[in-house]
Amino acid sequence: GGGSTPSAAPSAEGKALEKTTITVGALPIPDSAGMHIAIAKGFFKEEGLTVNVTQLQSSAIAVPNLLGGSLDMILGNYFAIINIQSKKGGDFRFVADAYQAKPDTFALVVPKDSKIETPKDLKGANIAVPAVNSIGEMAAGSTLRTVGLDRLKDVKFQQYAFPDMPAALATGKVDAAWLTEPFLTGVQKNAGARKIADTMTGAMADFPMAGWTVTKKWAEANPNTVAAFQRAYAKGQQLAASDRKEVESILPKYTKISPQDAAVITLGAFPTTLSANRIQRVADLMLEYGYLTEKLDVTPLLVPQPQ
Amino acid sequence: MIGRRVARGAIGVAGLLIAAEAAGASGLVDPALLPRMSAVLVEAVRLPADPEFPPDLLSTLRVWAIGLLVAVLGAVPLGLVLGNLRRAELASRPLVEFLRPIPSIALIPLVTLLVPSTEVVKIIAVVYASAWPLLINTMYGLKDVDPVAKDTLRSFGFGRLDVLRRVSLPSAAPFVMTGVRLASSVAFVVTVSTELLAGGVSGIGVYMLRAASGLRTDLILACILWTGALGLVANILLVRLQRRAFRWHAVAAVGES
Amino acid sequence: MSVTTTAPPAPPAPSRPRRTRGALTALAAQVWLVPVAVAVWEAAARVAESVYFPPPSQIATRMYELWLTGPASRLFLTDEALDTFGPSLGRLFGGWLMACVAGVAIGVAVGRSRVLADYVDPVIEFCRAVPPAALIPLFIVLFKTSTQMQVATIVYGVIWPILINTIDGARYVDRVHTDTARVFGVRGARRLVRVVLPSAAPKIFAGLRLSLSLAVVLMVVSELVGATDGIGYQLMFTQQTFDMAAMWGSIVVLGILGYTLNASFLLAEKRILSWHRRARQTT
Amino acid sequence: MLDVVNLAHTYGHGPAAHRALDGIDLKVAEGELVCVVGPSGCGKSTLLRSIAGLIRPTEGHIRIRDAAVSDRMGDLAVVFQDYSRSLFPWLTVGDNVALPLRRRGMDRGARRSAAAEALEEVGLAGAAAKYPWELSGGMQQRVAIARALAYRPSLLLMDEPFGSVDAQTREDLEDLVLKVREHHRMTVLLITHDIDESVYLGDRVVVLTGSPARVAGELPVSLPFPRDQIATRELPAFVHLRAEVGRLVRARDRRD
Amino acid sequence: MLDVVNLAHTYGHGPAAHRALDGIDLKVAEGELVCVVGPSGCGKSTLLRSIAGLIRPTEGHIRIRDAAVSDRMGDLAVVFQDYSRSLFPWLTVGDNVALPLRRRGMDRGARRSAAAEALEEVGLAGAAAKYPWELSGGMQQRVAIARALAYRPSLLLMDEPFGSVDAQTREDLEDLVLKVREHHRMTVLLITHDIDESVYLGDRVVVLTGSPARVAGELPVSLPFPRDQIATRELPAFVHLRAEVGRLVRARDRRD
Ligand SMILES: Nc1ncnc2c1ncn2[C@@H]1O[C@H](COP(=O)(O)OP(=O)(O)OP(=O)(O)O)[C@@H](O)[C@H]1O
Ligand SMILES: Nc1ncnc2c1ncn2[C@@H]1O[C@H](COP(=O)(O)OP(=O)(O)OP(=O)(O)O)[C@@H](O)[C@H]1O
Ligand SMILES: [Mg+2]
Ligand SMILES: [Mg+2]
Repeated sequence: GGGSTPSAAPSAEGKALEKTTITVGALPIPDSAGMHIAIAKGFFKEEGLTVNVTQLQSSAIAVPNLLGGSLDMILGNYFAIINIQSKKGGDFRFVADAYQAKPDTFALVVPKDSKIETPKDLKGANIAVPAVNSIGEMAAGSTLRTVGLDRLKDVKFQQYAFPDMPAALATGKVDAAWLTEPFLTGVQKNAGARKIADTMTGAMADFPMAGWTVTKKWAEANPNTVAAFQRAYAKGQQLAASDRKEVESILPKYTKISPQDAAVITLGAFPTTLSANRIQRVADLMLEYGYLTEKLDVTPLLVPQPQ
Repeated sequence: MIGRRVARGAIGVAGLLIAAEAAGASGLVDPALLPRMSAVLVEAVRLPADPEFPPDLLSTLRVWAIGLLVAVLGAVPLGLVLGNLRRAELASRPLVEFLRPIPSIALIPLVTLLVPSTEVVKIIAVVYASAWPLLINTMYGLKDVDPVAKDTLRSFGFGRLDVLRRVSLPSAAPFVMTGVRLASSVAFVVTVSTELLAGGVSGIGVYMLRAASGLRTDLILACILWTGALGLVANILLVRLQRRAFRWHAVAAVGES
Repeated sequence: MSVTTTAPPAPPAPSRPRRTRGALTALAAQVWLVPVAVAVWEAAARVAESVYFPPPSQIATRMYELWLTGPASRLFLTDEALDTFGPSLGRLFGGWLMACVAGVAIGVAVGRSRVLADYVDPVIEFCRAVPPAALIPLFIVLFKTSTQMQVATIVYGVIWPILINTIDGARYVDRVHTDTARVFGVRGARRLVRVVLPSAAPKIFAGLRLSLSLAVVLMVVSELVGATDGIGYQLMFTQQTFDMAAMWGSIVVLGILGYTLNASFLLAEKRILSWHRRARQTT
Repeated sequence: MLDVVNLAHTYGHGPAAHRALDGIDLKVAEGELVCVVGPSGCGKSTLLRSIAGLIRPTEGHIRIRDAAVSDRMGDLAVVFQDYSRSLFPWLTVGDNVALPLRRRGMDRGARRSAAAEALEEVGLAGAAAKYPWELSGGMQQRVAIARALAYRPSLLLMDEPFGSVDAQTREDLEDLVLKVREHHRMTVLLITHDIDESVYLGDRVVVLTGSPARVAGELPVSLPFPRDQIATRELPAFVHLRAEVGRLVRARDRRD
Repeated sequence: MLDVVNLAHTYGHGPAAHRALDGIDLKVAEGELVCVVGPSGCGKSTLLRSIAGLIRPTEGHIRIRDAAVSDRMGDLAVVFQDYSRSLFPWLTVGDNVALPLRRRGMDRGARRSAAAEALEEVGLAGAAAKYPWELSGGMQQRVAIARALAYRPSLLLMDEPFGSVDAQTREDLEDLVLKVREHHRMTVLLITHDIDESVYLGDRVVVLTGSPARVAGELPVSLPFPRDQIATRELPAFVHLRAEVGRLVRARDRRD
């Protein structure tokens, strides 16, 4: 992990940071906008902290990186982290919330000329999700459940990366795809695909998607760094939450989303606090859907926010 | 002579690109799904101007070069040992053959758990994958050494090691060199694939990840053109090396001139 | 063995039990490293106690549960096993065989024709540096079904060692051999089959052997996208569900598969290349 | 039959170039047996390989039955000096001999029996199922000879074909060549180092000079046929011719 | 010096087994030059390769200076019958000759000049910088001879070493071998098909029978030294010995 200097630059609070340079892993998606704003605006620098961002492709590889020590912190998909936590694959701590679903941020789409009109017609369909056994599967599953279909028996999930889904749809390899921005807008605009359901409603409404995650060991070893991170990050996240223009201008800088697209795509919410109640929803729903085998209390996983 | 070969090669590559363009232009491939080759070429030409790209390119080249070098230094001697000591070869064969089909994709997350550096993980993946062609080709090369040549040196009282160094190795060298050329492209493929899978700070694959985030298939394909071009250049250099070092092989055994 | 002190002199040819013992020793010489490696792994895994690296015993148990608790009539294979291995093997062999045929055919053509080589060499060198994984977007568009796409991925991934080794082998045929074929008017297909291919065979076989285990790798890669079954799918699925023992089980299956394929391949090679082995033997 | 006009060949280019043949003129009539002698390294094999169409001469031209060498091919057979490398190690001895016979339109059985017969003639009756590398040097050389004879070419080119066999076998093979040539009206060009052999076998002996090879002289051999290993060699004409060829060979610088 | 006792060798196993040598007894004294003749394929090369320690005899044993063959090695040199394959194509002619001299502990310069000298002696003064495949067959054979002579072994084994060179060169090489043996007190075992040559060169001629090889007879050659190509061959003793060897050879079945 990043070049740490235990010899203590003082933070704004005056307490010495255990680590002044941290390496975080994130996916090139809107979820990490708050972090990038905070970096761009120098909020971390003000705390005496340097944050380097490493590009990641999936949560599947993020966790080994975190556990192995290549990364100090990752943008953790709640579903994935809680899954691994419950199976004792690691002991994680969330230090800040990053992204939360809003209506129309994750939807099921079908090709233009598809016979599928409503989620009911999905019986027997192949559905593309970015990963099997993931939040995408659960979200699509919840939509299916509202129309009386079972995600295990009535449909088949296939793994496709988001950018490959439009082609998979157009060539008929899948009947429907669970897509997010900017692909959602793209596929509707370019290929005339139809949205048949917004999956982030009902039980999934305002669902927490991702948060900044460290290991328990790391959190305990670096309390001051964590606090400094949280303070600086909160400022960036605040901007992302309150001013869409900030997000629109930062997105093209760390992804290849064009400014034009950034202006029109549907964005989720950028929660400014880390709330146990909200995150607990993830664990509870995972239990309900059978992704977890026993109840998991998330409260111990949260690192309290500094005052 | 050289000029004609370059011209023919250029025609070959141009043919490939034109075919790709024609596939797009004729509607055989839906341009909404895959950008036209002409558009991709334009992006490929523009890529070096993107300030993010050159560092990515260099990073990929570094991982490739280090990985290939380590693989050559490790696998060729190992191949020499296994090709010479039948017992060692037999004993290690189950293990080697068990390991060979395991994809780096499965191993990368596990290695990542143990190694706290993405760069080193990539290099390990490259070494792991590109060692096999070197190992196998070296072993097969040793099997192809003329026994009369070996006997000649033996009869002068040279020991096993000398026979290995002075007859088996030079005689198997063209075979090994083919292995190096194979390993070189495998190393490219694995470097970029690992970047695609595991991400990292920089690399062509990382650039492609970023491009994918914006649905920029044209940029992804432009990156592919660059990888292909790099592989081509690396191979040209290796072939040149091969020609220079093993002139005897080409002249002594080439078919029609 | 106990009483006779006036035993007849040992027969010149090795007796049957001696021969079996010889075979057993030979087998032992081949496999002794395997139990050693497994034991070391077991010990290390038990000491490390990491969920990510379960000990072999645990992996074996999980593999048994998953795949070997079926009816005896099916060699105890479960439905799950058949659904996982069947399609994978089909794609694996399909892809590998296609790559073999195409690789050897194109390789010989390019290796024997300077002009053709001039034209296509750069294209080949260009293409083989492109990762199959990066071409998946292309394959999604080009191929109708997922199976076609997967087979294409395998073919694309494994053809290069065959092609390159065949080109080299076919190009560097001993000049006296080609000259002999020429003056005796051995031409065309006959020259190909009787002179060029045998002469290139040692190299071609090196390529085939490389590509065989590469095909297993590519099978996994191809099943990561758009698949609903197969060993690669199983590997990814268990990774996602964090069933580490089962994931390792898939890896072990890949290893065993690779080993078996390789062993069968070597048997075939031993037959076909016996002239080579014997001609190259120092007495 | 064979018409070599002003033939020259240079290996390589620039300062490393080596001129092997220089203005060779040679005519061989239909059915004639011409022996070529000359010092080691002068260019005999080069001449033979040019005639076989295996290397393109730098100057001059070669015509066989009035056709330029490159467009024809197929009705000639060569016994290479490097006989061991000209046998295919992946084929049995029988298959090595039978391989070219397919061009003669023979079926499998006919090819096999023709090969067996040819092997028998060179004293290798039992060897058909063996591989070339299981044979001794002299046996390999005889396989190469058998292959060329079985092919029944109209032009037979032999490059020191009897160098690796013992004296007795050599005599048998010499007589075999004479017999086959007689029966099948072959034209033969034979390179040898043995002056006796050149006189015993040839209708004519061509002597080449040292490198680059030029024709030093030609000598018609007017000994009666059939020739006999003992009787012919005792003839005064034989002794005289042999001395004559020896003089021609010695007259020239042997080395470049 | 060399002591071969009851040597037998069988190639292969089972029904395809071929017995090449059968109960060979042979003694060669220090400094002696023994020529071995025998029909093609009888087992001469097998004998030579056994003495060189390259193949392990099935029965019997071989001792050189009272040491078993396998533990020693190093003070002998071999000219292989298959000379073209025994030259390394990746080395120049000079390096081919110089390579074994490493075992003599010579430095680079000494190796190079020894190689140049040996090449000069076989008439290849200008060829050191060429590659073996740029040479004619006879020239390659001479390189192999130069390599063996430059090594100055105490035991020199030669397998039909002069088969590919012209008559004049052959005589020169024969005299060269005699000269080198004289100067450096080598022991030489030479296989040849040429009966004249065996008598001209040898202190003793050993005749082998056809396959499997046994010793058919031995003939001491008591011709005076130094020998001369013309004078020696004209001696009545020479003519007699030659006839004698010829009879021994012919007395036996030539082929199996
Ligand atoms: N590698 C081998 N495998 C089987 N048989 C062999 C092998 N090498 C030689 N032989 C057989 O052993 C016999 C003796 O061979 P060897 O080469 O010793 O003969 P030679 O006396 O040197 O004959 P030549 O004068 O023709 O060179 C031959 O009949 C040959 O077929
Ligand atoms: N491939 C080659 N490259 C360069 N020079 C060559 C090549 N082949 C032959 N030569 C040279 O050409 C000359 C003639 O060679 P060639 O083989 O024709 O001789 P030759 O008369 O057959 O000799 P020998 O009786 O020794 O076989 C030799 O001096 C040789 O060095
Ligand atoms: Mg020659
Ligand atoms: Mg021999």
